[in-house]
Amino acid sequence: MQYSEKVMDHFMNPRNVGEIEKADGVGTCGNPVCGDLMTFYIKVEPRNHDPHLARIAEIRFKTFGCGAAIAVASMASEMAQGKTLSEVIAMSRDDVACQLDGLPPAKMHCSNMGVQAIQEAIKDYLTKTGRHDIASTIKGCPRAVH
Amino acid sequence: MQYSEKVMDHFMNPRNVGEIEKADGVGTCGNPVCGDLMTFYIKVEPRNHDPHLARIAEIRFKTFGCGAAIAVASMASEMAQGKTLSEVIAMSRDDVACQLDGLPPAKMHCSNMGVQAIQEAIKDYLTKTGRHDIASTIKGCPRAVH
Amino acid sequence: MKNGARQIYLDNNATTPVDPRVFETMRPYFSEIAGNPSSIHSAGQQARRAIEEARARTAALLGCRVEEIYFTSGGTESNNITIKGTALAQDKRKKIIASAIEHHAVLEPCIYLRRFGFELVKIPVDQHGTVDLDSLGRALDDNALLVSVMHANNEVGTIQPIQEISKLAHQHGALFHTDAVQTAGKIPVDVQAMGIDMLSLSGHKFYGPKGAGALFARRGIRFDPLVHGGHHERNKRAGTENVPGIAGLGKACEIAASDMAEEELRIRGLRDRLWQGIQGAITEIRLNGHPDQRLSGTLNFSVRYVEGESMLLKLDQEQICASSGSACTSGSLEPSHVLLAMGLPHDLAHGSLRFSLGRFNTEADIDRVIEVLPSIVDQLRAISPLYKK
Amino acid sequence: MKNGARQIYLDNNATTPVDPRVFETMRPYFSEIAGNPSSIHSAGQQARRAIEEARARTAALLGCRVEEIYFTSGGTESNNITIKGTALAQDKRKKIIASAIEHHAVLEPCIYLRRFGFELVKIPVDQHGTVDLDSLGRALDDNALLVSVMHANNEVGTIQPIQEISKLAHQHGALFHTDAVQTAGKIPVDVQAMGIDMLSLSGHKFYGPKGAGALFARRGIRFDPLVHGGHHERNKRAGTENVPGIAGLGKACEIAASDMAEEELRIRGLRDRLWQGIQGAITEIRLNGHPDQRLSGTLNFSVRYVEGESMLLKLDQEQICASSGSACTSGSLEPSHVLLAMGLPHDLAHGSLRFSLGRFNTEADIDRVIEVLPSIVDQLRAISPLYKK
Ligand SMILES: Cc1ncc(COP(=O)(O)O)c(C=O)c1O
Ligand SMILES: Cc1ncc(COP(=O)(O)O)c(C=O)c1O
Repeated sequence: MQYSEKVMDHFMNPRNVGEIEKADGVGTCGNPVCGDLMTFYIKVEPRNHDPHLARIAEIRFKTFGCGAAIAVASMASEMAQGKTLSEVIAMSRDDVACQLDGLPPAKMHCSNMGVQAIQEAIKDYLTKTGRHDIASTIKGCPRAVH
Repeated sequence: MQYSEKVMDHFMNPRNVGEIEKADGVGTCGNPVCGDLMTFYIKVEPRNHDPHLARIAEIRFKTFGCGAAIAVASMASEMAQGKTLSEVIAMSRDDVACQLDGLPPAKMHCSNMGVQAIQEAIKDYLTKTGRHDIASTIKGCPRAVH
Repeated sequence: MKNGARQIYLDNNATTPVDPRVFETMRPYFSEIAGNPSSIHSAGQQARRAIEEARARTAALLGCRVEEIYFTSGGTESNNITIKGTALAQDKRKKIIASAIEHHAVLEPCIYLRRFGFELVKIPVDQHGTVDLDSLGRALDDNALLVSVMHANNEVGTIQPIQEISKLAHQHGALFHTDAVQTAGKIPVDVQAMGIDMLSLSGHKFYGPKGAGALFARRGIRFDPLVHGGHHERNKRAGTENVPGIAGLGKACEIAASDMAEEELRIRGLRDRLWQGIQGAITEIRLNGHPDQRLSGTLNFSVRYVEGESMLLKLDQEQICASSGSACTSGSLEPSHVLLAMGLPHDLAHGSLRFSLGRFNTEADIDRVIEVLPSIVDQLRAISPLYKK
Repeated sequence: MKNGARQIYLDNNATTPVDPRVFETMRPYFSEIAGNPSSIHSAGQQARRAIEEARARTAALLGCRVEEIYFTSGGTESNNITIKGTALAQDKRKKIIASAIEHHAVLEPCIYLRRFGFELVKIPVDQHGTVDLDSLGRALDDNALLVSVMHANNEVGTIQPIQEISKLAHQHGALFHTDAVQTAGKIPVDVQAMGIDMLSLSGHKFYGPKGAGALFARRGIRFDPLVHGGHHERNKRAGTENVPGIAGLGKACEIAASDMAEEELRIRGLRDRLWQGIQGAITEIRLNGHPDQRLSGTLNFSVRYVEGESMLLKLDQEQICASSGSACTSGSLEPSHVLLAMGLPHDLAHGSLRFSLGRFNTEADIDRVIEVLPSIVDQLRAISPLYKK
């Protein structure tokens, strides 16, 4: 597999691995049957009661999957860390792939999954905090495993 | 082409090449259109007025053709030289191929041609000497070029 | 790359390095004895002799006649000639029977033939990857043209009961072909004793060159060429012969014939050492393939909670080359059709690892894997959401 | 063999020796960088890079995109893929048009396709071997699938007006394929400027290895694979790639691209020297092929009253390798279909000789032929019943 150096770096030394015990939101994407599974945990720092301005204070993930899946999760976690929820909701798979200096075409779905799993975690947080209105606008994971 | 050493020897140094000016018999086999042509010239030494006991006193040939054709003509001329006409009439292509330590399968027709051309020359001699009866029993060349 | 260690190559079922003796046999045919074997001059005839010598060596390995060997560009081509060639050379029988775990090089030509009115029947295998003879028996009838069952599987190494299979095929008047790409040169193959009508082999799987293979076809069997255009290989495979490749293939056959028994034992010893070491150090793994009817160099197992490609990448960082049946290694969505046919759940199929050992492996190679793999599995399990200590 | 002279190889249209630079490029891929390009580990990826580098070099030679190059086992296979692949990938157009002097590797696949309802129309050539454009125009209609005309002929070297031919083909919605096995690497080929949709080339005709070739297929053209069974070559040619062969082919392309113009001139000079020398010394000979629209390395002529194989054998005894269109050199009964199509009478076709020059020939080689050939012809004419002084 021709992975970029960035991918190999994030694969070999993934950032933000782990779980958060009392997470504000948890999101999972993928399915071991398909060979890829990612779970993200987030702690959210609220701001002015406006969920859009709230920030990701802490982020952790676990991944079962190929090199790209692990690198994508690691990179996505770094990118989301400290960002507002709106910013993260606006993130696309291409942003992650781009930050990784590209991914092989067959691996672009991993890139998607990383962003979607974090968005699932935000959705979970918004739902728990009563903001179904915003939560329902987030697409998240096509067939999320909860 | 995988020719035996014997074939190569007769090809490079063909025996009995040439023509006989006042030949007792001349026989031709083959056709330049097919890529092979042989003409044999014989001098016959009669014996007891019995053509069967007459001998080939001298034999010469000319050949247009491949290595096998030339070697076959040379070998056939050596084999016929000094033999009685009956003996030569009984010769087969396998005798010649055999004396040459074999011929590639695709070249066996050359071997045939050598024997047949000499037999044509004998036929010619017999016809000229009035022995149509024996001449007609000689198969000779399928489509002889006279 | 770490500490500049030398590469440990444990992917010999994928391809093998060319044996130096094979390379020396090939070498003169690139630039010195470079004639076209169809030419009548000495340069051509020397090349021709190299081919015919290789043919004799290949025939000797299989126990067949020299004129029953056709050289090809590899195992895939030999399989294609067999399947498309026998099918299209007749129009009586329309069914091709193959095991569910055949290589794509057998299955895909069968699938292509559908448009010409042929049917592919896949025979299931049991959990060890052994073909189910009852199913085979049921599939056979007088519409069955060809039964194609590989001698041993490339992923799990399971060796099939070829003799029984060929007997069944012949009882119904079907031809029997075996893809022996993984066995030729590694374990004995005797086309007479085993009742084989056609057989495919490939040079690069047993220390010969890539791009050279052979087809054995029993005398009298009718098949169309796949590549038309000349009198090469007795009208069955056109194109200027790959002389160095063929010479190398022949040499590989000769070496194999002489060293096979000893080599097989040595490799089996290494493989068993590897499996013991791994079993002692990693929990929740399971062997894939037949426990003993299996190629001596093949070790395939699944590691629970971890995906295959990520293990391969980490192994590669330690200069260890291996393989996996994970979908992620092939760019497809489904993991290995072989593992699935053997009944493995998807997650175990995704988590499979294959070490395939060969002529140039040493104990040190094995010990290095035993040293390195457990911590790789630990690292990946530590980040796996499926793993709970 | 005489006086142990070194071999003079003048049969470069049949095959060329591998250039030492090509061999050095190939060498590491036999035993050192011996991974399977489909493997994800470094050993595999290094091999993969070698293939992609070769693809870029091949594309550069032809002026096409890298993804339009498919590696094959040689020119014959490339021709087969083109013809059978385009025909069987559709069922609208049923006519294939080829020149009468195409290589068997084009004609035979067309003939095979008859049983699938396809028709082969052969276009005649004039006495120089140039395709008759009027006949081509008449043969073209909206049933014409493919026009296949070789860039230059292997026997006589005549170069075809490819641009005009492709234009005609396209006017009728037919695809245009050219067998460039004799020109790729020898004279410029520009698939864009020449309007070529598909093109075949072969490594061993321009100092690359035997067993490696390529197919150019313009993006978007539909064709079935010939060899099924894996994702190699973007699903168009299955089988483990012949990595050293492909690397060597790429290097041969690179060398050709840089040296072509100079080399072409040098070889032309040698060939003209040869022809002049022979014309000065042997009577009753005639040139075969186009007087100037001809490959610079090819010299084909007929020697009256003498058969070709016998000349070749005597040349071979002098360590000179050449070729002939005589039936006796092919084991068939008919002499070269190319010479007959050009209107040569049978006896002149039987008496043809081809000297094909290449990169490694020198003036000394040429002078030796001029020294030796006249006496060979004399000897054979002396024993020929057709020759009267
Ligand atoms: C014009 C032409 N086409 C095709 C071929 C076949 O190429 P290959 O020998 O690589 O199969 C040849 C040479 O044999 C040739 O001269
Ligand atoms: C069982 C089996 N069959 C066929 C093949 C294809 O052989 P090749 O790579 O020589 O085309 C392989 C290997 O790739 C194989 O393992």
